[in-house]
Amino acid sequence: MLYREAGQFKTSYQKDQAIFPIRQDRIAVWALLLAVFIAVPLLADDYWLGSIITPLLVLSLAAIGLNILTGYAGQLSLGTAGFMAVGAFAAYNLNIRVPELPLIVDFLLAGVFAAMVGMVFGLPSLRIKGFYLAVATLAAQFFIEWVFTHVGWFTNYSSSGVISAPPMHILGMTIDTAVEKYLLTLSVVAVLALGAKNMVRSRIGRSWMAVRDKDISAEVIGVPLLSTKLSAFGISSFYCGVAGALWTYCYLGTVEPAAFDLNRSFQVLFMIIIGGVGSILGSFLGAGFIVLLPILLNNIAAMIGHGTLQADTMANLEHIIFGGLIIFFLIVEPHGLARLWQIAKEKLRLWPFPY
Amino acid sequence: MKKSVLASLAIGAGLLAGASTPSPVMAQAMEQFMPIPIYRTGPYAAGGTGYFGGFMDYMAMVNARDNGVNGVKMIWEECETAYDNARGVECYERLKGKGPTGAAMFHPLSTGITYSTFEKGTADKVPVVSMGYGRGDAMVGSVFPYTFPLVTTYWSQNTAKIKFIGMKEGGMDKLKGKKLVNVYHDSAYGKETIDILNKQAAMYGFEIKHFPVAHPGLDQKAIWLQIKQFAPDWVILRGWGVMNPTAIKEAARIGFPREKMLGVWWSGSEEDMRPAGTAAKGFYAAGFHPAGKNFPVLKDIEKFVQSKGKGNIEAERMGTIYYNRGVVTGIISMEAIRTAQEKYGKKPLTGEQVQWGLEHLNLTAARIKALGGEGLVQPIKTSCNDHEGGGAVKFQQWDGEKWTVVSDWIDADKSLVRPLAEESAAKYAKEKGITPRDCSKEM
Amino acid sequence: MSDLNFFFEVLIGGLLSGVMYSLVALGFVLIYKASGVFNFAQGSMVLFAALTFVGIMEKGIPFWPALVVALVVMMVLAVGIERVVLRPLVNQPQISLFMATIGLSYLLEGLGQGLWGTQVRALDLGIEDMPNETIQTMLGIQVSTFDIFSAISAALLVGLLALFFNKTRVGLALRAVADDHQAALAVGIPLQHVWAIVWAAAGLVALVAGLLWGSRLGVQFSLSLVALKALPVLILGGFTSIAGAIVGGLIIGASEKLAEVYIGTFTGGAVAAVENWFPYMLALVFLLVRPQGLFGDKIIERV
Amino acid sequence: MSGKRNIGDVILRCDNISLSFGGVRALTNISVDVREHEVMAIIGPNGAGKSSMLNVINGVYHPQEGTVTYRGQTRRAMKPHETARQGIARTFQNIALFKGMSVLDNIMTGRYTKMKRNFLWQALYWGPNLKEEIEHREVCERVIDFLQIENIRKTPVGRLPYGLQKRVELGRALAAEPDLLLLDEPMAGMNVEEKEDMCRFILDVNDEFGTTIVLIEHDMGVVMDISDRVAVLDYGKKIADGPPEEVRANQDVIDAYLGVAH
Repeated sequence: MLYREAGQFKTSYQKDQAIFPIRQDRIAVWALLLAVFIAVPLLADDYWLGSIITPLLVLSLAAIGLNILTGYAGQLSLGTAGFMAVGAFAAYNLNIRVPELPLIVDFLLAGVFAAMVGMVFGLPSLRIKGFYLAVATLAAQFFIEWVFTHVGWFTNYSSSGVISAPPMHILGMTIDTAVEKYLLTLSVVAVLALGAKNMVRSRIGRSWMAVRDKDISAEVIGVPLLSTKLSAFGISSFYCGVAGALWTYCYLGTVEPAAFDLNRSFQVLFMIIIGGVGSILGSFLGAGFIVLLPILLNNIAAMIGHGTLQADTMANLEHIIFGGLIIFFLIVEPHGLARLWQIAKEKLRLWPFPY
Repeated sequence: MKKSVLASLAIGAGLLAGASTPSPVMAQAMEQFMPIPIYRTGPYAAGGTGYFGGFMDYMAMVNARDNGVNGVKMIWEECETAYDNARGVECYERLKGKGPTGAAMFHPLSTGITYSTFEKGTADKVPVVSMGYGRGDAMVGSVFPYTFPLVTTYWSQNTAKIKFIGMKEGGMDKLKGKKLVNVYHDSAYGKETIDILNKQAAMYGFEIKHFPVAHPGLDQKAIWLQIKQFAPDWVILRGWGVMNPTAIKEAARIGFPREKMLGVWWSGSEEDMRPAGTAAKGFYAAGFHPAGKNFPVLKDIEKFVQSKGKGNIEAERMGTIYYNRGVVTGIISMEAIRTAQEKYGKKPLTGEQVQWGLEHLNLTAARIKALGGEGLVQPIKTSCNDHEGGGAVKFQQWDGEKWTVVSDWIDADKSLVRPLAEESAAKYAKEKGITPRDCSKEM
Repeated sequence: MSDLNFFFEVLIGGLLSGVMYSLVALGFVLIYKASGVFNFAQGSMVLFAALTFVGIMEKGIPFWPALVVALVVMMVLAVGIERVVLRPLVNQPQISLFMATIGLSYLLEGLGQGLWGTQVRALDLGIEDMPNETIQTMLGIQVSTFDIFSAISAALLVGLLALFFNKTRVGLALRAVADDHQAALAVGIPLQHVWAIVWAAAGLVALVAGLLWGSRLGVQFSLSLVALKALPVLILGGFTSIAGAIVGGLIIGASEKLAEVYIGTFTGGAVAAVENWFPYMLALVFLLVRPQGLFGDKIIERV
Repeated sequence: MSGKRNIGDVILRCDNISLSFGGVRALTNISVDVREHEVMAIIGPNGAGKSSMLNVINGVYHPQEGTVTYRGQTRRAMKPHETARQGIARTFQNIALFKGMSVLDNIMTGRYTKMKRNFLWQALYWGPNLKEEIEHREVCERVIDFLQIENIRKTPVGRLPYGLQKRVELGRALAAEPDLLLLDEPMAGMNVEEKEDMCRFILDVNDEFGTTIVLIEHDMGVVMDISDRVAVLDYGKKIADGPPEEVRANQDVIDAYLGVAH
């Protein structure tokens, strides 16, 4: 099938405003949804589902969260993992303290708690900008980590400060296999990703981008800076919070606060840099890249075989390649994988003609 | 330019898919697979490379000298975790099904990764063995069938430490009125012993103060000034990585005698002492095995592996604490496989079968001698209910260059640890809705 | 010991810790001032410098020649970074450059450890890290000789940098660039050279910091984490001021120690291990009052 | 200026405005009023305080002294987004578009204050929200038609030439359907042809929608042609105010423009 939009005329603004205005794209999206909901669970084994695809999806959600804040609203944040931790611990406490609540409600409320914490730490953003703000968000990161390590109530007074997700039930079904956890994660991520896409093409998304691109003219048009920035912090943290809850319930099962340390924040930041700052699709592509690259390099190392030197070199090479790729991407394509995808699509649209 | 990026992405995707498809299963291969979730990078790389270096060297030696365990060759594969929980889980999942029969067992070498994998291990029937780390209550095998905190847990070790202090003070009754400080890494690992220390403080009548050190612990002045003011008789150090030499140096700066400091085994490697230089002289550390190369088993490794250039670590790191811990791990793991083979036959075993071996381990003094590990390994006997087995600790002192053993095996106070573990395990079982196995019915 | 004496010990200990933080912060300031790049890789440069130095010494080369070689390596590295990383990104937004330096930090960590190994190494500068007896007898408080040595080293380094910036032609050029990139270009100062020089200067600072921190912690991966100690110093002092880095360091060092000791005491030990977040919170609160930091340039937006 | 507009009452009055930045006086005791439906120009040499005056009117700067009265309501400190809600829109001297967004999105952002649905509806993009998006899209499309930029509506503004960017910025302000439109040098940097286009748009806006316009301009010639009234600032002081012909003949104005020493 050729990728052409000739002959597809939009007869109403509604059609032009559709999320995928080109017919082939719509077909592709439906095919993709079918694939991820039906084919993937049938084809992939537990290893792929449980320890690659599920965490990848969860981190994509966190990356969407960060992308809303950093990519769309332009507020650089290094506190992502902190907000994920709020979600994780909120879901756990809701789950064990208010067992009547359905699990999905726990997850959503966990997001709401994370959003509230995010908004508190977003308050300084009105006065502080750029790198100063980035460093200030580190305060959130370290402070949140500290609170969960030191306030016993949050971990139900577990002596080692570790929380362990209770068994999951949704509508009487028990969620415990890799496939079930994958489907739960996928559903949550798919719905929230669609919501994010809708928001960024609506009024609120435009107001975020306006603040990012030129805050003064945004304000002159009537976009209130503080509440817009706070909404970005809140909604971004909501996504991170839900991601944190999923990370605990559907991936690790047992977590200590250190599971949400600064390295996790950086990991998510790298995802949006490589995937594409200001792109929902990019959040997925970036998460895929960052999750899969080390595994790929590690597999190559394993294929080459063992021997101290190679193994040591490969492990460090992983860092070198990783760092190198980030620089490479910034130089070659600052807009990340999402832009490459777009370019590829444009090429395909014209193919086989060069122009 | 753009095109080449796309092309390389496509190639990368292909490689990824190719690399991770499981290698064709050779059903008849006489091979037993062992996962190696190593960390060669990050702040704790010294521990990861030393420990797994020793472990792999031991397995290589068994393969070269004895043609494997009863003719079943050990094979293994590394997976880099970078000491990150999430990557540890991925490594566990990646490696658990490799080899003809899947992973024999899984050594996470990280309390965090232990926490993240032990439930998966139970579900997959892969024993998760946390030798000298992990959760203390997992010794209760009826609740944690596939989790083995072998040799000694933090809790057991802690009681041995108090015994050692008692010995140094001239009797346990002399502990009354003494002041102790627990300086710990502010993480799940560091917090493990707070409760038991408080219990013991009440028991023996000493005063205990806990000081958490925020990760990574680069600067601990404030804490050590407080310690100076508190003027304790002893300081117990539960550090990890860079926190250890820093703590020892800070102790030196406030003039606290290092002879009154006692480290957990993660605070007791050469890597922890050397950066502290002369300040570390006199420091004690607990350990379930000594350092040094003067054991027959290490000589065999030298002969069959290292001298042939097949070592998994630089030769000069042989005999260090981390390396020897890896060797001890190897000895005990191989013995568990051998034990299981007695029941299931001399062939590659599944994790479920190895679990039986781990649960019926009986490493006697004579057997240890035969394995060339006399003085390196302590006798261990496990059961369905007791997944710890040993529990004894040796103390060593740093003389500025190397470790010297200064005590015999000191047994843990099981009468104190066991009820605590059972209480905690019961709480866990209740939270998770687990019905404990009835160990009287197990064979 | 009297409470007052104890207070002073904590205070002085904190101030001296602060000097160590300032040392790392200096490297950030140098680069930010001249190129507007927030160099996240400064911590990795500290690690890389120390690793290189110790690695060279292990080859049997004595202290001073090893120091010179390490310095040369850092300079080559600086020129390399300018060529490969910064030049292609010259017109990109600040944030891209910042992110590139994050990539750079990974690269340097891998490179350093790949070249010299992951072992923990001791580094002995021959200065005792023990209470100085002269001071103890004179003032009755314990201050480590090593801390005093560090403070003097830091002072010398700052003096050296001040001389360089104020008295040399290149230094003046650097200041011109810091004030206005366009203007500097207009008077014909090649930006690339300036950047390479600044990165080399930051490499020197990293080497000094690496030696001092390394002899205290041992040369190991965790050295790169000293950057986290320097960031609150930066926000407090302002990204563009060398004086700010010093004063900020002193304030952060002293207040974090006092907070750890006294908040812990007042709350009966319930609030402890605050050293990770306290400096950040302090800096954050301070920023709310003065968004450009203590000595930073005031940002005036024109419409 | 011909036209069927009825120049009405004063809708905006600035009384004795004084503004200074850390001791530097930008505006001194300035009083200006603007009547409904008129085109009023503020001119003056560089640094005369023209932009500061606009910034005072829409709340970017808050004067130390004096009052601004808009539609009978006197205010002192009001945030720009609040003045926007009262129907004041503006453009900037140096284009201040949202560079990462398309032309259409820039103009849609202009509708911000008119849209009501909360973010939950927006996340659904369905029902009332979809209806709202389409209604406002229609308004924006009228603006796009009016400014004749249909062919670039999906282009990111960063890729457009200068003249078009200026036009898009005007479009963004128009999308807000303002009562009072402030234009800060709308023709700066344009060639003659572009200037003529811009003049036409300004007059058409004034004519068709009855929008009151206050504009700042450097180029005296253009201003005199399209304005109903002209105020002249020099060194932060008002030196003249009146119909174009009158101002043109004013000696102070001539001196100021020729740079005669005061």
